[in-house]
Amino acid sequence: MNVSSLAGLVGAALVGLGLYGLIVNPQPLRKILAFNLIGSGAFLVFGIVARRGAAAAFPFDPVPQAMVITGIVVAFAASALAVALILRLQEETGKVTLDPDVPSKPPVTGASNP
Amino acid sequence: MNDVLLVAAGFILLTVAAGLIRVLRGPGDFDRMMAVQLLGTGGIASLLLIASATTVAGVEDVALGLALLAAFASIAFVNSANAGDPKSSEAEDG
Amino acid sequence: MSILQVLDLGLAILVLAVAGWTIAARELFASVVGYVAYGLLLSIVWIRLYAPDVALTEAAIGSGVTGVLLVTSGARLKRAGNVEAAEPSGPSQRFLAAALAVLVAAALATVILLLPEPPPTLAPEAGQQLAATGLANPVTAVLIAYRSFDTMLEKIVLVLAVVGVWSLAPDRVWGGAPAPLGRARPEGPLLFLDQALVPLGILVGIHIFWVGADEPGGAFQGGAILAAMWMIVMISRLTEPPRVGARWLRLALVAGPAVFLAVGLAGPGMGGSFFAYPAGFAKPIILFIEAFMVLSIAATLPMLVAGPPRRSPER
Amino acid sequence: MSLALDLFTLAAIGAGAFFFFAGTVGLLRFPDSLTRLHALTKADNLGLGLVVLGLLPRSGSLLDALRLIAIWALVQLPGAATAQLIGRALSRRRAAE
Repeated sequence: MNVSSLAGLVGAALVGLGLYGLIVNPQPLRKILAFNLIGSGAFLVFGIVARRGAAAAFPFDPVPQAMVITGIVVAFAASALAVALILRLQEETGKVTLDPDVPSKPPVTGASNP
Repeated sequence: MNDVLLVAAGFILLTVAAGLIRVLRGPGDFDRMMAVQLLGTGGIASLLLIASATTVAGVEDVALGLALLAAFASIAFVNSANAGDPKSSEAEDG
Repeated sequence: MSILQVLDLGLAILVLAVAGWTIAARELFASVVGYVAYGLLLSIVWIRLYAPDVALTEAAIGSGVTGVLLVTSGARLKRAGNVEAAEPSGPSQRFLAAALAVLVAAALATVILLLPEPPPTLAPEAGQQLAATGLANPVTAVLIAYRSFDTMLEKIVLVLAVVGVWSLAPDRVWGGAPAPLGRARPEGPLLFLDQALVPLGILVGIHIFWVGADEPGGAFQGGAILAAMWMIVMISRLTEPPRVGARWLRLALVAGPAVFLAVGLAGPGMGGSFFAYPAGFAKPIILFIEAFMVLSIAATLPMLVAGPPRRSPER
Repeated sequence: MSLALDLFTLAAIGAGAFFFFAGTVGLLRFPDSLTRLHALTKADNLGLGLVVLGLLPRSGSLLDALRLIAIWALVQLPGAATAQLIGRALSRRRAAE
């Protein structure tokens, strides 16, 4: 087995691990972390496509690599937005889940709108 | 010669990764951080060794960036790690 | 089996083991520590795939800044205290989730093993025009020249993310500053780092942006390093996150995409079509765009980590 | 000449790998956080330093060699500072107990 299919299989396994964590873990920040694992698994798959596309004196195909670079930045932006939403939800309701069975509490801090 | 460098890289990576057992066992946040700091330094060392053996261009700059970012992560961790000291865990203003 | 293959296999097992730990750990902090270690290992994997540009981006943004975002917000959540989360999943739900995960991973693995042979590639096309851009790093050429429209839209996504985060602020603190990143009391060693490490780090960030034209590096990586340096200074409380209403901050945030778009719109006049760079001047124009992108990234990432404004602007 | 340089590279990298090994053993076996910190700082400093020293003869130009040394120096600054911060926090906790 060569390095690119090995890395691709690692990417596939990472997507699986992340998906499991995303579904099972109740803490929202941990869900974001799991989501980032899925992301990096997908990026690795892109990485092997880039490596396999080595041609014309380049040891890699630069197009998928450039897409991974933009992808990493966008994934971070999405994580930051999700974190901000969680903190705001917690501020408003005192809980960090959308599960209706968990009773919501009055705001803990005074920072919310009247 | 290149094979020797790769063996050294693998050995260093394996040892510092064994140190990650501290991340599993803790007990404190600081013990976990130390293991990651060791992994960061060892990772930079093995990166340099692998790059020297397989001739990937420009890896020194990657190592330079890694050194800075590993530092950044440790500083942020010390900042939010739980030292069990009530005075330094800051009261946030809302 | 050669030594390199053993090394690759060991690296793969390590990456998976650390990834498993970030999912399995009980506490958030332990899990995030694992995630940063995972990012470091993944950078080595990227070097093995001959992708040093990606290795640097992954280390900088994928693992470093994301890890800091998560520990910082974890500390904020904890401080607010008494957080109710949903119940942990029961055994049957866990089993179903595991089955689904295995199914998805297996499908993906099959696709990877059945990838077409010979592999499709755009590398020759990218290489052909490389001389016309005056760059030697093909990844930078793809980002700023061939797929420039994508990269510009991606910068706009970053601005939209900042707008989204800021819009979560209550009305009465609009225009104020986000909560500080550090503890109340500055500590000596942190001040030492501000004086010794941060100036060096700024130099390294600019260096990585500058060599990005010809070697691994570029605007994203250099900007992320500058962002990390700014955050170190904020953590040591030598400076505070700026008011979100500050004019200089808003200019810095939009400078990258605005300059990029302006150059693109000037394309029909200079080179013949939208986003065409005039022959002979491509490299200076690309570096000009990238310089503003570095500025925007260095301003955007810390503001995303700092979160929405929390202090009223009068204070 | 090149044989001597190769031997030097081998010796330095071997010594560096030994320090990483020793640091890891210390991190895993020492009884409390402060002694573990002691083990970590030695491995951090000498391990990477010796590996860099061993790679110096293999670097193509003076600039590359300087860059290697800069990497080592750049790791030392935050290494020293975080060790200080961790040590202080640990001793504060010890005093509080």
